[in-house]
Amino acid sequence: DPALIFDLGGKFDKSFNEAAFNGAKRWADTTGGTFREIELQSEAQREQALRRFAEAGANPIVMAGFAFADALGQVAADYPDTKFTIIDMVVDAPNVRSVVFNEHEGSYLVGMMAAMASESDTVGFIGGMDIPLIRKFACGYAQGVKAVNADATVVANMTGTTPAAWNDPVKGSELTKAQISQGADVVYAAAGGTGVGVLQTAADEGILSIGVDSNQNYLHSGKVLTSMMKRVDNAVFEAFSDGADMETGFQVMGLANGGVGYALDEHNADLVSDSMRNAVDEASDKIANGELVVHDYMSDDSCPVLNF
Amino acid sequence: MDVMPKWAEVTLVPLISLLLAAILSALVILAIGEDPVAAVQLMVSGALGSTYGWGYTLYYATNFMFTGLAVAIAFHAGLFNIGGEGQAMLGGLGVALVLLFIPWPHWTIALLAAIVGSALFGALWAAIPAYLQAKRGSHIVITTIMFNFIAAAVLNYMLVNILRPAGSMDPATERFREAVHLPSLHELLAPFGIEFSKAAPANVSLVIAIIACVLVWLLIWRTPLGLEIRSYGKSQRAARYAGIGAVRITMIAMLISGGLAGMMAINNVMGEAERLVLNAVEGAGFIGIAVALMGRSHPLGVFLAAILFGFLYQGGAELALWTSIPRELIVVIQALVILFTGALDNMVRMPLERMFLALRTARAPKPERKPTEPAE
Amino acid sequence: MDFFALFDLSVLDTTVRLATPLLLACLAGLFSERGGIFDIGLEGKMLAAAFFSAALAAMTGSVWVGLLAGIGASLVLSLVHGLASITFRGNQLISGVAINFLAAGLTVLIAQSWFQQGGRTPSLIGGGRFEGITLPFAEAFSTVPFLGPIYSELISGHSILVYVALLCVPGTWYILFRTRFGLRLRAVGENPAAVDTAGVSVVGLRFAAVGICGILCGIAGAYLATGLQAGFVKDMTAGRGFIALAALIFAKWRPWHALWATLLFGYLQAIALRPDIIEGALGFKVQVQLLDALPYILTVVILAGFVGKAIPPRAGGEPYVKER
Amino acid sequence: MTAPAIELKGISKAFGPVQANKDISIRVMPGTIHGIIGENGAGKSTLMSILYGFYKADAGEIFISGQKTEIPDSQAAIAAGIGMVFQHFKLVENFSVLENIILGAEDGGLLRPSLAKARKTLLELEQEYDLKVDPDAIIEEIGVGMQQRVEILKALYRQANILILDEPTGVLTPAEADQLFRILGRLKEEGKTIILITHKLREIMDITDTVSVMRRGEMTATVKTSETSPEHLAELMVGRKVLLRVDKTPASPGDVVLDVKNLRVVDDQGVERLRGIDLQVRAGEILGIAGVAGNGQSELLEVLGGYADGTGTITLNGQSIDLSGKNSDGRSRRARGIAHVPEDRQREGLIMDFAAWENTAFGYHRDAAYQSGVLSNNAAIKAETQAKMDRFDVRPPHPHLAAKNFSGGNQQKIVLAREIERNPDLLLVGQPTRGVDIGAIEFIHQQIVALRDQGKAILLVSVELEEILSLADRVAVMFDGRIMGERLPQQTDEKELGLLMAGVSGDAA
Ligand SMILES: Nc1ncnc2c1ncn2[C@@H]1O[C@H](COP(=O)(O)OP(=O)(O)OP(=O)(O)O)[C@@H](O)[C@H]1O
Ligand SMILES: Nc1ncnc2c1ncn2[C@@H]1O[C@H](COP(=O)(O)OP(=O)(O)OP(=O)(O)O)[C@@H](O)[C@H]1O
Ligand SMILES: [Mg+2]
Ligand SMILES: [Mg+2]
Repeated sequence: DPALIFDLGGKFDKSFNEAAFNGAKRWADTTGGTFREIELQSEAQREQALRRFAEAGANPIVMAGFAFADALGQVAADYPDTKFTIIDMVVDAPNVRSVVFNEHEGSYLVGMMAAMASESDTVGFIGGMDIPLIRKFACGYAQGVKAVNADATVVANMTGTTPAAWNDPVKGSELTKAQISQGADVVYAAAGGTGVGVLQTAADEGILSIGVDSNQNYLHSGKVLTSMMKRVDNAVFEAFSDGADMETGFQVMGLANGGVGYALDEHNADLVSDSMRNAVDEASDKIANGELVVHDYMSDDSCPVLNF
Repeated sequence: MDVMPKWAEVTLVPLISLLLAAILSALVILAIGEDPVAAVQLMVSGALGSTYGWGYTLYYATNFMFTGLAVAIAFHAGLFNIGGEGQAMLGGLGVALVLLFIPWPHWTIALLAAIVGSALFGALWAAIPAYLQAKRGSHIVITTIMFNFIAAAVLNYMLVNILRPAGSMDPATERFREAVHLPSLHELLAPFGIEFSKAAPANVSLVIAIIACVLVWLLIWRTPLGLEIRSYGKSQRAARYAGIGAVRITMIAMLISGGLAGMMAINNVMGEAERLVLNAVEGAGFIGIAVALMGRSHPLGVFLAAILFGFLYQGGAELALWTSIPRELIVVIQALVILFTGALDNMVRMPLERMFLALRTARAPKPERKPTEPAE
Repeated sequence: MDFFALFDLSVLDTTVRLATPLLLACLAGLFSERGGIFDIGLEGKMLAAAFFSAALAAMTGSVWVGLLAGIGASLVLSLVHGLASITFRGNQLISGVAINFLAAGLTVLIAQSWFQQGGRTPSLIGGGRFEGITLPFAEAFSTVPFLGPIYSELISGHSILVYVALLCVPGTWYILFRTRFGLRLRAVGENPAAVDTAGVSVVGLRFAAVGICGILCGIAGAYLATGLQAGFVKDMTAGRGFIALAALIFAKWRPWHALWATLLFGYLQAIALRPDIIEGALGFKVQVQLLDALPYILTVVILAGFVGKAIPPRAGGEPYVKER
Repeated sequence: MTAPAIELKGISKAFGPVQANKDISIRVMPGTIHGIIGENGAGKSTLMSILYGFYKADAGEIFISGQKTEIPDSQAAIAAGIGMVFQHFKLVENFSVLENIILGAEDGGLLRPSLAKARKTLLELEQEYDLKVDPDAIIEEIGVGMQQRVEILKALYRQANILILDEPTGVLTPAEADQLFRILGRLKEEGKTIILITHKLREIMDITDTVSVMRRGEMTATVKTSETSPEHLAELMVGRKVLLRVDKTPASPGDVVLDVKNLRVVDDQGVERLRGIDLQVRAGEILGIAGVAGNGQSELLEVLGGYADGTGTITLNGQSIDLSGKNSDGRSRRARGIAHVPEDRQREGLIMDFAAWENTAFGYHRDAAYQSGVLSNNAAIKAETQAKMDRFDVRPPHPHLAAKNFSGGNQQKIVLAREIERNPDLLLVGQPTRGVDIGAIEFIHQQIVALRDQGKAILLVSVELEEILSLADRVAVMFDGRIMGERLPQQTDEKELGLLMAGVSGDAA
C-alpha cells in the first residue's frame, strides 16, 4: 500500500495537507485501493514515521512538506527498494521523487485579481512560517498586484518563525484585523491552518480574502475572491498511481503543466468579473509560454517589489 | 508508628494507582468507540514485539530516565522542578554547539564532550530559578514554568536566526559530522552476534542513562551529600540545625537536576536526530514528573517507570499509526498516572492505611481498660 | 520614528481582545489562590472549555449552549482539582500539572472521535459564535475627534464576553473586599484554621473558590473558541493559562492590578504581531522571540523581588491538614 | 442540683495509631473555673478540641447544660455557647482585629454593617471586662498578649458561656498572666464557665475550683482544688511520687569555656531579639537560663548553635567564634566542640522520616570516621548507633526504625546520645525534658550532670523553673532579650525568679 505523511498542521488544515489528503482520497476512490496515513505531532517524529512505514512495507511513501527533507535524506538510503515522494523540497537520492511547485506563478495571478478587486488600492498578504518558500508566495503575489496597479500597497505579515505558525488561527485573525486597519480590503493567506482564521475574519469584517493550496472558496461562499490552487492533490494522486515503480527525480509543477492555478467556481462566480478573468487568463498564458517571467524569490533570496 | 509496611508503601500504592489510571484509560478508549483489549495488544506487539519496537521503547525510556532522575533528585531536596522541559531544550543547544563547532575525531570523546555540554547548559538553565529560590524565595515551580517558555524562545531564536544553515527552511541546525555518530544498539550488539533492528534509534546513551541511575542512587543513599539533600527535603529546620546550608543544597540539587535533564540531549539530539530541531524534547521533561512520581523518586523506580513510559510512548505511536486512536491517548494516560500517583496519592493510601491499621489491631490483643470514675 | 504608532488603535483593539482570556483566567486563578488553592491548571481548564464550547456550539448551533458546556467542562476539571487538593489533601501543583495534560489529551481524543477532523471542531457559523456587539451611539460618536474613534473602535464592537470580563474586575474586587464571602475566602487562604475554628467550613469555602475559578476559566475558554475564533483547534490556548498565572503574580493577587497586568501582557502579544510598528517606532528590529518571552521574563523579575515583592496568600499551596 | 455546664461521657480519639484520648468522662459545673493538667502529649488539647468541634471523637457523648449535644464542627460548638482560645492562636495575621472578630460571625452578606456593629459591641465588651484592644490594628503588628485578648474577645463576641483556654499563660509574663486571671475572675462572676489547661501547678492552685488530671490519654482523677496540694497533683500527673531535686554533687567550676559579650540578634522582621547579652559558662558547671518563653532564650541557643546570625563577641576556650558568614553554621560550631540539643527535637533535632542510624550521624555525617572513600560508611554508622542505643537505653533498640516510630522520650535520648557522646566542650541544651516521662527525665538529667562532672560546660535553657532550680549550678533569668540577673539556685526561690522573669529587676534599686 502507498502511505502519506502529513506535516504539522494536520490533515484537516483545509489547505496544504488537506490538498494532499484529497489527492490520496481521490486515488483511493478511483482505484478502490487503501493507503496508510499519519499526522505528525512534533518535529522529532518525522524520521520515525518514515521508518515505520518503510519497515511496514508501504510503497511509495509520500510526504507533504519541505521539513521532511533532512529525515528523508537519512532514511531513503536505508530502504533502497522503497520509493519516496517529497513535496516542496528537493532530496537527491535514487529512490526519491521531488515535487516542487511554481507558487510564485499562481500567486502572481491571484495578486492581479486582488489588485483588480481592491477599492482601497491596499491589499494584504499573511504568510505562515517565515521561510523562503512563503516569501516566494508573497513575492509572486506582490508582482501580480503591481502589474495591475503600480501604486497599490501590499501589506505583508508572517505569522511566526516556527511550524506553530501553520496552525495559529487566532494570530491569523488578529493579523487580518491589523491589515484591515491599515486599509487592506483583500487579503491573501498562505498560512496553512492559520489561514482559516484569516478567511474567517475577512468574511466577518466584510473584505475579500484569497485562499491557498486547496480550493477554499466554499469556506465563505461569496466572500473568498479566489484560491491559489497548488495541486498537491495531483502530485499525491500521481505518486500513488505510479505506485512502486514510479519514476524518481525532480519534478516542477507550474502554470504550464497545471501544477498551480486559481480557482473559479459557483462560490466566487459573482466576484470575478469577465474583464478580471480575461486579464488573468491572458497573463496565465504568457507565463505558461515563457513570455512573462515572474521573479522567484528563492532564486536569489530577494524580491524586487516587496520588502520583508 | 508507620501504619503501612514498607513493601506496601513502595509497591502496593504505586501499583494500585497505576491500575486506576489503566482502568480509566481503558474507559476512555471504550468511550471513543475503540476496543481497549485490541489496543493493548497492538501496543504490546508494537512496542515489545520486535527489536524495532524495543529499540524505540528503549530510546524513549532513555529520555525519561534522564528527566525522571532530574525530577526525582529535586524531589529529594523538597523542590518541584517543572523545568525539565526547558533544561532539556537547553541541553540540546549545548550538545549542538559542542558538536557543530568542534571537530571531534571520535564519537567517544565527542560523547564525553556532549555530556559536559548538555549537562552544563541544562544546569545553567536550572541555576537561575534555583538561585532565585534560594536567595530570594521566588517559588521555584513558577520560575521553572516561566523558564520553560523562555527556553522555547531562546531555542527558537537560536535555530531560526543563528544556527539554521543558509538556504534551509527548517528551523534546525545542520547535521552533525559522521564522526560523532553514536553507535546504536544495532551496532553495539552486532559484535555479540545479537541481531537488533537497524532502524531503531536506541543507542549507547541508554548505557549512560543506566549509569546515571546507579550514580544517582549512590549519591542519594550512599554519600554525605545525599544525606544532606534528603534531610533538607524532609526538614529544612533540622537541616539548618545540622549546618546544612539552604542555598547550597538548593543550588546543588537543582544543578544536578538540570544537568540530568540536559543530558537527555545526548540521546535525542546526538543519538537520534543527529542535529538540533525545534521541540526535540517532545514533552519528555514533563513525563519526567510522572516517571519520578511513579518511581517514588528512587532510581530503580525511575528506571522501571521510564521503561513503562517508553513502552506507552512507542505503543501509543503504533496505535496512532494503525488505528484511529490519536497519539494524545498517551498524554491522557500520562495525565492519569500523574493524577493518581501524585495528586490523588492519599485516595489510594488512606484506605490502605486503614486496612493495615485494622489488620494490626485485630492481631494485637486489646489492652485491659481500667474504668475511670467521673468526678463527683 | 513614530512612537505613537505603538499605541495605534488597531493594536490597542487587538490588545483588548487578546487580554480578555488572560483576564478571565487571571481572575479565575485569583479566586482559587486567594482561597489557598494554587492552580497551575488554568491552561487545561481553559482548553477543555474551549473545546466543549466549540463542540456543543457546533452541534446545537447555539453559542449559549456552547458557553454552558464550556463552563461545565471547566467545572469538572475544577472538581478533580478540588478532590485532589482539598478532599484528599494532595499536592496542588502536581494536580494542576495532571489537569493540564488531561485536557490536552482528552480534547484532541474526543474531538477526533466526534468530528474526525484531526482534533478540531467544524467552523462555527451564525448563532454558533459570539459576534461583536456595537455599543449604543458608536456610529454617532465615531466622528468626534480623538474620543470618538476610541469609543467606536476600541471600546465598542467586542463580543459580549469581553465586557463580561471587564465587569468581572470590579465585581471581583467587590466580592473580595466588601462581602462576607470575600472576607472568609481571603481568610481561608491566609489561615484556614482560623476559619475552621470560627465555625466556617474550610472545605466548603475552598470548593467554592475552586468552583468560581472553574466558571471563569470556562468563560475564558469559551471566549477563545467562540468569540475570538470560530471553532476549536488543538492546543488553542497556547500557554495563555500560564501567562494568566504570570499576570496573577504580576498583579500580586489583586483584581485591579490583574486588569493592568493582563492588559500589559495582551499588549505584548498584540505588538508582537506587528514587528513593522515596533521597528517604525523604535528604529530597530526587536526579535519576536524576545517579545514572546517578555511576559515570562517580567514575571521572573517580579518573582525575584527586584520590583516589589509578590507575597502569595500564606496558606496557599498547603493542604489543610487537621489530623494526620 | 443544677445540671453540669459540660459533661463528657466516654470520649475516645485516636490519631492513626496514637490513642490521644481513651474513654474520658468529665463534668464541669456552671460558674466555676475548672483546671486540666497533664504532661505534654497527655491529650488535653485533643479533648478540648473535641469539645469545640475541631476534632471529631471516635466515641463518646457530649452534654451541654444537661442536653445531649452533637458537636460535629466548631459551628455547632459556637451555637452551644462554647468559645475556645487555642494553644496556638487561630488568627488571620494580616487581617485587622475587627475582621478577625467578625470572621464567621458576620451579620448578613455585606461587610460594612457587620464591621460597624462589631465595633460597637467591642467597645461594650472592652468596658465590661477591661479588655482593651485597638480594633483597627493588624494582628501581625500586635504582641501575643494582645492577640490573646483578641481571641478572648472573639469568643465573647459569639456570646460564649463556656470558655476554654489552652495553656494561655505559656506566652505571658507573670504580670500579664495576673491580668488574665483577673479577667477570668470577672467572667466567672458573670456566671460563665471556664476550663483552663495549664502545666503550672501554681495557677491551678490559685484560681481553679476543681481540677482534672490527665495521663497518657486517660483521665486519672478529678478533685476539688481546695482538697489537694501541688505534690499530690504532680503525683497524679506522672503516676508515682515525684523526686523534685536532682541528685548531684556541688559543682567545681574550672576555666571559662564560653564567654559571651554584648551579643545581639535581630530577627527577620527587624526586631531586636537579643539586646546585649553577657554571660560566661565555666568548665564543669551548668548555667541555667530561665524565663518566660519568647524572651530571647531560643534566639540565644540559635545564635550559639549556629542557626542564626548575631553581633557581639563570643569566645570558646579563649578562641573567638564567628557570628555570621561562612563559618557560623551548625557544622562549624560542632567542629569547634559545641554540641546542641535543640528545643524542638521533632522539627530540629531529628529528621522524623529517617532511620535512627541516619539520625545519629546527622550533623556529624561528614566526620572522617563515617566515610570510606567518597561514600558513606553506613555499616560503621549503624554499629555505632547500636552501641549508643544500648548505652542510652533507647527502646526499642533498633537502628533501622524511623525516628518517628520512637516515643518522645526515646527520641530525646537519641538526640542526647548523638550530642553527648561527641564529648563536646560546650553542650547547649534546650528544653531537654519537654514531653518526657519522669523516668526518662531522671535518666536525661543524670546524663547532663555526668557530662558536667567530666568538666564540660553546659548551657541549659528551660521554661520549667523546677528543672532549672534542680539542675543548674547557676541561674540567669532572661527578659525581653536581656539578662535580668543571675542567682544561685540555693539562694533564691521561684518567687524571686518570677519577678525577674517579669522584668522586675531585683538588682536595680
Ligand atoms: N507522630 C507520631 N507518628 C507516628 N507514631 C507516633 C507518633 N507519636 C507517637 N507515636 C507512636 O506512639 C507510641 C507512643 O508515643 P508517645 O510519645 O505517646 O509515648 P509515651 O508513652 O509518651 O512515651 P515517652 O514517655 O517515651 O514519651 C510511640 O511508641 C510511637 O510508636
Ligand atoms: N493533629 C494530630 N494528628 C496526629 N496526632 C496528634 C494530633 N494532635 C495531637 N496528636 C497526638 O495526640 C497526642 C495528644 O496530643 P495533645 O496535643 O492532645 O496533648 P496535650 O496534652 O495537649 O499536650 P501539650 O501539653 O504538649 O499541649 C500526642 O501523642 C500527639 O502527638
Ligand atoms: Mg496541648
Ligand atoms: Mg510522650
